[in-house]
Parts: sequence; C-alpha cells; structure tokens
Amino acid sequence: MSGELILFLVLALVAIATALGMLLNRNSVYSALFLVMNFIAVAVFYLLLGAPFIAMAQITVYAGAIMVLFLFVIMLLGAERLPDAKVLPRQKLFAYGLAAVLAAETIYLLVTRARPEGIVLPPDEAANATGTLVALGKTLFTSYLLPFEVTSILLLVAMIGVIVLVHREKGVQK
Amino acid sequence: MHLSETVNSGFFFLAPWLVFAPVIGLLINIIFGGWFMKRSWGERAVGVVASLASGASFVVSVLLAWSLAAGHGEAVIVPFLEWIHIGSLELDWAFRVDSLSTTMMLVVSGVGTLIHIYAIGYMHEDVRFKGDPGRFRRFFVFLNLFIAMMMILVSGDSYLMLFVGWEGVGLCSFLLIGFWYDMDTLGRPSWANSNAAKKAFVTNRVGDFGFLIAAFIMFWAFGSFQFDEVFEAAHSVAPGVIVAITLFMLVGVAGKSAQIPLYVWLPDAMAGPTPVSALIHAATMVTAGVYLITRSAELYTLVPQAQYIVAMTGAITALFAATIAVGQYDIKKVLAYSTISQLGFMVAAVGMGAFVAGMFHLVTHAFFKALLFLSAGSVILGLERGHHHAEHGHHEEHGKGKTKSPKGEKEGKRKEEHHEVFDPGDMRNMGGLRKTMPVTFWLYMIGTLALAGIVPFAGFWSKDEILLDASRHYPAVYILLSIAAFFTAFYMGRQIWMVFFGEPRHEAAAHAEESKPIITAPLMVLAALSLLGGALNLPFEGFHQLGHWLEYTLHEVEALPLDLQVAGISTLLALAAIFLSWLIYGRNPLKTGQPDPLKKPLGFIFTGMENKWFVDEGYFAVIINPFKKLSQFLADVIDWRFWHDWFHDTVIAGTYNWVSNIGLNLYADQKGIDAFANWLGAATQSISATMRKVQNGFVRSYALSVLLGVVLIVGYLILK
Amino acid sequence: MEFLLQPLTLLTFFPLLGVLVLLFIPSDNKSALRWTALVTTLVTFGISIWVLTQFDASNVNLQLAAQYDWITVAGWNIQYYLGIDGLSILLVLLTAFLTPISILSTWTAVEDRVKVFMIFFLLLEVGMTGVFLAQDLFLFYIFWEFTLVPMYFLIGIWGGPRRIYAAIKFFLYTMAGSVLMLLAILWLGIYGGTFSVPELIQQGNIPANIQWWLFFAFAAAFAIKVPMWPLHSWLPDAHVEAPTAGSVILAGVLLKMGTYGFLRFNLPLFPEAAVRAAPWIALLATIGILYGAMVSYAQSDVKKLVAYSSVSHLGFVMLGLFAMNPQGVAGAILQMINHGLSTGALFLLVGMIYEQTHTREIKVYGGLWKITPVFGSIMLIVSLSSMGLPGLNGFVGEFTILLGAFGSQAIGNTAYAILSALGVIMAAVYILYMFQKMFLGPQGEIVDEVKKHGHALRDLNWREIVTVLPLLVFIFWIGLYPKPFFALMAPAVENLVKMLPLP
Amino acid sequence: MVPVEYYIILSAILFSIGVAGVVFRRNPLVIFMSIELMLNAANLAIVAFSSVLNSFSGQIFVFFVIAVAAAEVAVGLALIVEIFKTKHTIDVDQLNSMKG
Repeated sequence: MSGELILFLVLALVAIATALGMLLNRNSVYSALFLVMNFIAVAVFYLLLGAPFIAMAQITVYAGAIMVLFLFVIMLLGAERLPDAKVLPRQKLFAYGLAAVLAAETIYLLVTRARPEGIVLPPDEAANATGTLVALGKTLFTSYLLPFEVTSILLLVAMIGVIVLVHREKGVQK
Repeated sequence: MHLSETVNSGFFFLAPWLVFAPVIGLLINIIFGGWFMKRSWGERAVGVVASLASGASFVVSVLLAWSLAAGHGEAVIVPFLEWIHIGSLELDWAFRVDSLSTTMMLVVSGVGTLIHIYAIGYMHEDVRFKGDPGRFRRFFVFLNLFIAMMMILVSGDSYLMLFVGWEGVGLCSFLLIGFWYDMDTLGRPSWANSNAAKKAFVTNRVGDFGFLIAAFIMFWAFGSFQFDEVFEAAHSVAPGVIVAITLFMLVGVAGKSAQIPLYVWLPDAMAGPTPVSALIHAATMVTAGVYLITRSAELYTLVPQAQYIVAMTGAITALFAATIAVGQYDIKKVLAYSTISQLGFMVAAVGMGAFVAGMFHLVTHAFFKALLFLSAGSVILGLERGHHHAEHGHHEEHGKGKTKSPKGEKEGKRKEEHHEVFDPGDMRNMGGLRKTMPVTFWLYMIGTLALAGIVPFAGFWSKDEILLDASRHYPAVYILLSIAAFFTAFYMGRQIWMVFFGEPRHEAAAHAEESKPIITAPLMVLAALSLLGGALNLPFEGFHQLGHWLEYTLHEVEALPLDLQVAGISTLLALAAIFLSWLIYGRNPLKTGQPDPLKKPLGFIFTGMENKWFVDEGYFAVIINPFKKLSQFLADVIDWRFWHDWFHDTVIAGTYNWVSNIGLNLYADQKGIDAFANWLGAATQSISATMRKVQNGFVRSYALSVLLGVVLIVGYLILK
Repeated sequence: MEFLLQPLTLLTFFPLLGVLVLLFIPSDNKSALRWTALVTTLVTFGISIWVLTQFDASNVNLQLAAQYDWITVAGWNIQYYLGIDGLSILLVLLTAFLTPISILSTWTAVEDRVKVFMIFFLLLEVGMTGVFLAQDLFLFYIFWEFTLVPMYFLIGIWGGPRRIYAAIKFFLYTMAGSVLMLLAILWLGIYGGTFSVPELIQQGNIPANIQWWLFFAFAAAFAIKVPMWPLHSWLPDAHVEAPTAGSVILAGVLLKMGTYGFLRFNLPLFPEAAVRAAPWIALLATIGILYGAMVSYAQSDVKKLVAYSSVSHLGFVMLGLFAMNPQGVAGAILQMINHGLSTGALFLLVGMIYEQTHTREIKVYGGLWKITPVFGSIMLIVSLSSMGLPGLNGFVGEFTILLGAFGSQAIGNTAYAILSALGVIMAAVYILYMFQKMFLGPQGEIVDEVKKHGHALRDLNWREIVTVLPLLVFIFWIGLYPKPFFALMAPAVENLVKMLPLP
Repeated sequence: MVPVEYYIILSAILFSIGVAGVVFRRNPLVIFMSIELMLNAANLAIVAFSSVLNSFSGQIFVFFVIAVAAAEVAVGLALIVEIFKTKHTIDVDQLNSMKG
C-alpha cells in the first residue's frame, strides 16, 4: 500500500465524513462549515490528480467566496435552525434509501460499464505542474475563448440579476 | 394592343384625365374642403370645384369624341397601367376610346356636370332642411367619386376594368343612397335610409357575383379579359360556354340595371338626395348593364337563345315595373319604377340585338329622366319651402326655424296632428303646383311628354325604334313593351294631374315657391335635350347619325326606316293613356284625404300595385329571413353551443380532465404506483402513502419523485 | 460578428437588442419604454426594407442565406439555416410592418406592466420573423413554438375578462397540432439525414403512402393555426380576449404562419399528397368561407364578428393555395398580406373605439359617422377593403384566388370557386351589417352613455391616425398597383407550381 | 498509484449524499449546499477522468462548472433572500403554492 493510496483513503474518509456532517447537522452554520472542509478535501484531491489550478480555484471560489456568501445569508436571515415540522415524515427515510440505491447503482454502472482503465499518476509524474498551468491557460484562451467569454457574460448577467432581485425601489415598502 | 400606335395622334393621350379630373376634384374637396366650408363662400367653392372637375371630364370626352371622329372612328386603346400580372393572367388598365364608349362618356359627364350644378342649389337647401349643413362637402366628394368610377366603367378596355368601375359605382350608390344615413326620407331618426343603402349594395353584389362567374369562365375559355381578344376567341369556342357567359352576365346586368329579379333595390334607392336619384339611379349608373350588353354584342349575337332570354327579361321587367308605378304615391317612387320599366325597354332592345336602339333610348332616357327627377326635386324643395313657410305662419310663437328638430316635432304633435309627419314627396300632398311653380311645371311637362313617347320629343323616337325592332323579330316582346308603353303614359299622366293640376291638398302645396335659377337652369338644358334629343338618330334616310357612329364599334347595324304603323299605334296608345288618366285624375281632381280613384274599380289588383306586388315581402320570407335564421342558428347553436361549448369544452377538455383526475389519480396513482412499490419490495405502505400525495405542492416531494425516477432509470440501464 | 451582421440574422434577432435595452429602463418610465420598443421595431422594419433591396425577385432560390451547422450528433444534422425567397419576403415585410403599428396602438391602451408587455412583444417579433425565415425544420419548429409563449402571456395578462381561459385554449390548441408536426419533422430528419428544407425538397424521394401521413401531420399543425374550418374554435376566444395589439398581430401575422406553413412545407415537401388532398382542402376552405361569413353575420360582438370573418378570409387563402396554379397561389400570398392589413386595421379601429366606450356590443353603437367622421371614413375604407371592393387590396387577392380556383386542375371542380364567390356576397352582408349598425343610422345609446361619464366621444387623434395611415396607404397601393407585389413573388410561385405533379 | 475507480466511487458517494440532502432537508440553504456538493462530486469525477486520459479538456470543463456554480449560487441566494422578504419564512414546506 503506497503512501499515496493511504493519503487518498484518509482524505476520502474526511470528505465523506464532512459531507455527512453537512447533511445531518441541524444547524446550517455547522453544515456550511462542514462543507468548507469537504471542499478543501476535494481541493487536495485535485492536487493529487495533477490539477493545481483547479485546486486553487476550488479553494478560492468555493471554499472562499461561495461559502462565505452562504454564511452571510444564513446569518442575515437568521436561519440557522428551522422549527421542527411534522410534514412528510418519511421523506428522510426514502431519501436515505434512494440515495443509497443511487450510489450503488452509479458506482456499479460507472465501474462496470464505463470501465475506466489505468491508474492515476502521481502529480509530479503526471505533468510538470508549471507546464500544466501554462498549457491550461493557453488552451483556455485559444480554443475555449468563446465559452470563456460567454461565461464572463453569464457572471455579469448573474450579477445584474442579483442586484435587480434584491434591490428595492426607494419608498416602496412591503 | 394592335391599335395603340394611333394614341399619339389627336387628344387620345388625355383619356386618363377622364378619371383623374374628378379624382383631383374630390381630393381637393377632401383636403381643402374643410377649410372652404368655414368660409361664407365655402359651399359655392366646393360645388364649383366638383362641377369643374366633372366638367373637365366632359371636355375630355368631347375632345376624345372629336379625335375619334377625325380618325374615322377606329377604336383607340390608351394603355395606362399594368395591373395584375401573374402566370397567364395579364390584366392591364387601359382606356378604350371607341364610338360606344365615347357615347357613354359624353352622357355620363354631360348629364353629370349638369346635375353637379343643379346640386349646388339643391343641396344648399336640402342640408338645411335636414339640419346638417356640414354634409354638403361630403355630397360632392361622393358625386365626383361616382363620375370617376363611372368613367372607369365605360372607358375600361377589359371586362375586369369594367368590373372595377361596376363595383365602384355600386359603392358610390351605397354612399349616396345612405347619404342621410341617420334618418328616413322624412328626416326622422331611423334606420330606413341606411337599410336602403345596404340593400342596394348587397343586391348589386348578387349581380356582381354573376359578373364574376362570367369573368372566370371567360378567362379559362378565352385566356383574356380584353375585349378584342375575347371577341376574337369567342368564335372558336363551343356555344354552350358563351351561353353560360352571357347568362351569368345577365345576372350582373339584372343587378346593376335593376331588372327582374334584382330590381328591388332601385325604388328604395330613392332615399338618396334627388340629384343622386337623377344621376345615378336614372341617367347613368343603372344603364351600365345596357352598356355591358352592348359592349358584349359580339358574344350575344353568337347565341340567339341567350338573346331571347335577355329580351324577355327586359320586356317583362318593363311591364311589371310600369304596373307598379301606377300604384305609387311618392313622386320619386313613380319615377323610380318608371326607370326600371324604361331600363327594361333598353335591355329588351339590346337583347333583341337592336343595340343602336337600346343605346339611343339610353341617351334620350338619360336626358328626360334626369329632367324629370330634377324637376321632381325642384317640386319637393318647393313644397319644403312652402311647408317651412306655413309652419312659420302658424307657429310664430315658437320661433323655431327648423321643422325637423325633434322638439319642434314633439310640440307640433301636441298642437296639430297633420303637421307632425309631412312628406314633401307624397303626391297626395300636392296639387295645383302649376300656378305656384310654373317653370318647374313646364319643364316637367316636357319630360313627361318625352317619357310618354309623344312626337316629336326625344323619347318618341328612341322608344319607337325599339318597338319597331321588336315588331319585326320578337312579337311577344313587342306586345309586352307596347302595353308597358301604355302604362307609362298613363302613370305619367296621373302624376301630372295629381301634382300640378287641381287644388292644393296641403297648405305646403299652397305656399310652394319656385326654385332659384341655379336649379332651373340645368333643367332647361336638359329640357332642350329632351326636346331635341331625338335628332340624334332620326329614322329617316340620311340620318341615323347615332347608328353610323356606333357602327364603328358594333360593325353591323340595322337601320330601320320609320314604320308609320308601329309609330302610329304607339302614339295612339300613349295619347289614349293620357286621356284615360285625365278621365280618372284630371277631370275630378283628387281631394285631400281621398283614396286613389283606381282603388275601388281595380280592387286587389291596385292593392298589389300599391304594395309592389309584395315582392320585397316575398324576398324577405324566402331569402333574407331564412338566411338570418340560418346564420343565427349556425352561430349560436352549431358554432357556439355545440362546437365551442359542448364539443371543445365539455367533450375534449372534459374528457381530458376525467382521464387525468379519475384515470390517473385513482387508477394509475393508487394501483399503478402501489404496484410499482410492491415491485420495489420496500416499505410498500409508506411509499404509496407518500406517493399518493404527488400533487401536494411540497417541493421536496417533487424532488423525491425525480430521484425515484433517476434511480429507476439507472436501474433499468443496469438491468438492461 | 460576421454571423450577426448577416441581413437575415440581424433582422430576426434585432428586437432582442431592444429587449436588452428595455431591461435597463425603469418600469415606471412608461414613455421611454414605449419609445424604445417603437424605435426598435421601426429599425427592424428598416432592416427588412434593406433586405428587400438586397432581394432579387427573379431568383427562385433561397437568398441571403445564413447557414451554419448547429447540432450535429449521431446522424442528426440540424442547421441554423435562414433564407428568404419570393414566398416569404412579403410575409417578413408584413411582420416587420405590423409590429411597430401594433406597438403604436398600445400607447394609451396598455398602462399596466408596460415593460413586460413590450418585452413580450419584441420577443414575439423575433419568433414570427424566425418562422418565416427558418429553412431548417428543427429551427422552424423552435421558432414556431416560441411564438406561443409571448402570445400566451399577451392574452393571459393584458386580455379581457376571460383571458386565462382564452390564453390556455390558444396555447393548448396550437400545441396539440404542433406535436404531430414535431413527430413528422423528426421522421423527416432521420429519414432524409437532414432537416434542411431545400435539401429535403431536392431529395424528394418520400414514398407516396408515407407522404400522406406526413402531409396530414404537418397539416394538423397548420390547419389549427390558420384556422381551417372546423378547427377554428379557439380563434374567437383568443381574438375577443386579446388586447388590441395582440389581436392585430394574431390576425395579421400568427394566422399567416399556418397558411405559410402549407405553402412552404406541405406543397413542396409532399407534392403527391398535396395534389391528392387538394379537393378535400378546397372543400374545407369553401365550407370555411361560407360558414365563417354566415356566422360572422350573426355576431353581436364586433370583435367576434371580425374574428369569424378571418375564418372566411383565410378560407380564401387556403382555396388559392390548393388551386395550385400561379393565379391561385400568388393570390393566396397576396391575400395573406391583405388580410393582415385589412383585418389588422379593423382590429385597430375597433380597439380605438373600445378604448373610449369599453363595449364591443354592436347594438349599442349607431350613427357614429356623424360624431366621428374621420374614424367613420377610415372604417369605411377598411371595411370595403375587407369585403373586396375593386381598387382596394382585398379585391386583387380574392379575385386572383377565385380565378385560380375556378380553373384549377388540382381542385378539379368549378363548384368550389362558384360557391366561394358566394362568400363575396356574404362578405358584403356582414361587413355592411357591421358598418351600418355602428356608423350609420340614428345615434346609438352608447353616445349618451359615454357622455354620462363626463367626456364626449372624440374622433381619432393624430397618433391614432398615424397608426392607421400606413395600413391605408398599402390598402390603396395593393388595390391600385399590385404589380410590384406580384413581381416579388411571381417567379418563386411559378417555380413552386411547376414542381407539383398536377393531374 | 490510486486506481481511478476509487475516485469514481468516492465521487458517487459524495453525489448521493448531496442528493439525499436535496431531498430531505427543509432548509433551502442546506439544499443549496447539497447541490454544491453534487457539483463538486461531478467535478471530482471529471478531473479524475481528465487525469487518466491526460487531457486538459476535463479541467477546463471543471473550471467552467465552477464559474457557473458561482453565478448560480449568487442568483439562488438572492432568490432565497427575496422569498424570505415576501413570505417571511424559507421553509420549503411552507412554500407550497404549487399544490395541485
């Protein structure tokens, strides 16, 4: 058992545990914090997979920006906990069951049908990290230029949309 | 367009101005008329512009006729505009100048211009009696539009252009009959006038339908609408096709020229102002049918069967309408039925192939019938003035200028019963006008004598020519027409005695005033023409000018010499009829409130005449009411209640709801999903309990069902 | 950029630019919103004129084509393919022409949620233009369905009291027809390996028995849209409930999408089936003409009257299309335009009086010509155009259609044309009935009714006259000098007719 | 030396956990987080495949996914705030106006 595999297993355990923590915690602030840990774990996976750029993006965008936003909203609305309610009592049970079935199915399907072959190389071997980053940038700004620009427009539109949604006209009170 | 090279000589290039002159006139009146009307001289300006426009058309007609005569009468085609070009259909707007069309142009624009002038005076008073002076301008716009449309009709070089004018004059007729669209002929608020207008338009459309079908057959048989091409091709086509064309065309003629069975609109058309009745419903538009048949002479002469039907239609109409005229009391209604009857003469003539006679009668009729109508208008105005005068005399304390104001009417009702509804057109209100309106009386006399066919007035010569032709070829037609001629003289005599002789039967008649020169001057011109119009085509060797003139277009023209026997019989009949009318109406003048002296001896026959033989009622019972009921039925029951409400809303939407509610909800949802759940083998009861609430509105349960779907699909993919 | 600057792409999507601008305008600045929408549509109209100048009528093929591969997976070959030819150019122009007019008509009529209204309107224009320009079946289908959405909201939000019912009905009916068409489109795309219409026409190897089914599937979608008798039941609801501008566009353009569909797809794609179906379609068209006219006559609601008259008029169009000779088809195309102009104008005018009186009951009107002379005169002209008076546009279309139908080999029976010509009489009956009851006769009760509310009935104001005037210009132009219009379509029409295997 | 299957299995597990969260949590914020988790799981699988196939495309795709997710979160949170303002609750079970 190589060191890498051990690292993987530990990290996987962390990832699953934090994910479950997010899922099960009744306080959404804790959920959010668990999710941050999960994201960090995933970022380390990216590093392991030889994708440092994505790992950085993951940390900054997800763990940094997005989750902070979540926390803000949670605090803004005071929605850490929702009062208990007895609607749809068996929902949870089904959710677990079906999710488990789904996981089993997906794993089975992906592993048997997709048959991914090969082994993930160690990061330094997989590619020279800096080389990867430069090549990645070049590809991004040449063959993927249009989607890149479209994405930027999308972000702009989202920004405007958020402002429009949250903005209240002066004097209009609800 | 084999003749178009001659366009450059003479005045032929002016042909489009036949139409454009009146169009410019009407545009001026539309655009600047409102501004004019605010001035004191506004009415005169509007009238003068319109009259000048119409006069310009007349001048162009004269120039064209002159050029044509100088060019030995050869037809000239003046191309103007390419209209519809698609596939094999090539339809152009071109002007055809030949002797036939110029004859019509001269009549239309000549009589038209005179009537324009007359209308300046007439409408000036009429709009005031009716209490809406603003409508003066509109009248002249419509009148100019009519001249333009009529010119398109007579000058078109193809059946289609003729049709354009044909429908166009129908429109003008609609507009002018409905000129006082918010009242009836007596000026009371009513739907009557607009109903009359609508009736005219729809009836004309029925005729137009026939015309259209004729045009379709023509196109697919001959490949063209152009006159020359049609006539050339007609010789190589089976006669059956031509019979169909000519008979469908006859439907069109019946509509426009008010022949049986479509004549019913013309008497109602008298709702229009009198100049309209004179111009459109006597002199010009209604003769378009006669023109059409004459124009299609080459088609009609190919099929004698069709000719016979046309001739009989005309003859029967002539007699039928003449009988109704005897029983009418309205001065204009008498003239209207007389017009139908005279149109019957013309149609009979052209049906017999006596095209020159038909055209001759058309021309003279235009003169004397216009004269009669306009004189009748003068009489009506005179009575209006008299009535006005009398009202003033009696109700000075009210000081109401307008007799037609509803308030005045109401008060009048309270005071004096007979003042409330005064009909200035009712001959029973007249009498003795010979003294109060002498000029009108003499003019009317000339018109009457011309219409009755007394030597040497124009009507004698033209009517005689028709009778002569009929006596030679179609004895049945001859007999019918002779009887009609007798009736004609009789009802005209009746009218003269009732209107101008005896004593006034109403104080309005007693106070009637003579009309101004602007009204009587055009009448005098028309009177002169009625007197001398016969000179156009005297039945003597060396005369026959109209015949020769039309020969250029019609090629073969039979010039009959005067037949003393026929002429003598018709004159005798006319004189006898006038004498008879004197016996009945002249010797013992009608008293106020006395019923018509014919009523007793004739009994139900006279009732029939009075009520137009109940033809309108028959049409209502047979066609109009069933049509209304059918469309009401279709609309309410079939379309709405059955198709819209029941079928679509109940059956389709209802079935859908039933299937989705009952079927899916109860059956599929409970049993189907239960079965699924059993098949899944896990927590049957609770799953179905959850699932039963599929439409519970909880987003999460929707998400759950999506998840279930995903699981099932992935499961299917695995098991596949 | 090259992609965006192609004339047809620009024409189709330019209104989106207007939508974008509208999004940035505060929704209480109504006049800015209106002006933006108006200017956008006017510029779009300008672009359509530019397209017209680039258009070569003598060329029977598609012109100014914009063609790109769009979705190409697994044997599917869907293209972004716009093109214009003699069959569609007039309809494209009509769309670009009517939209600004409709927007102008909402100036005072729509006060509620102006911004959303204008956005929907511009989106609608995108959809309509796309329908007339798309040459790829898939793309066509997308545009076709896309038009439903804005129209649904236009009726459903700004409509009359039963607007929800009408909107849903409108949506479901047209949708139901389109489903069959979608199946047929998929079949064609898979069978022919392409969705491009010109290519499919060129292949032209669809077996006759399958053609029959495909023809039927396409016809189902189009016949509902036209609407052909007896599928017209959604029309009166939609028309009566729609706001004025919606009615104008609905009658003026949306209905034409159905007839255009027959012309563009059914005739050239399935010629054998079309020829076989011609007598049946002619029968339905004739029934529609007479039925529409009669039902129209019995209406008491003026908007409903005009709606049913559309059934009658569109019957003429169908009759002309399936006459399958140049006269009939060209007449039908022209009649589509004519109907758009005349009925559009009728709805506009009815909307203008409705704005003042808030009633559409014919019987409460009467004598309006005296009170509102300009309005009455314009209404008269439009009515006459609608009933086919020579010299106005309606006649040219109806005459050529009837002429074509009378001598049509495909229909093969003159009875249809003769019966349809009776429809011309009936048109006079119902139109004159409407005109008489509203404008002639003694003053109706509505005049006093309106006066009670403190303001008398007024004549048209300048904005309203400007709204109708362009329509009047074309009503006269087409009536007096239709040659340029025929010239635009004649080669394409003759080319189309040549392709049909007439008996 | 990690077989790629492991990554796939991990990804599937994380994804399923996210799914479960979406389905049974009532707090829309947590639902949102679960969605993010699902996106992450997918990203992980994509990057793993990308690494095996030695191609950039996967990474670039993930990059776009992250960008889109950012936009989505922004709009989604704004919507939640707006819903809270109008309904004064964010419990998804209270928001059942779609009830049929």
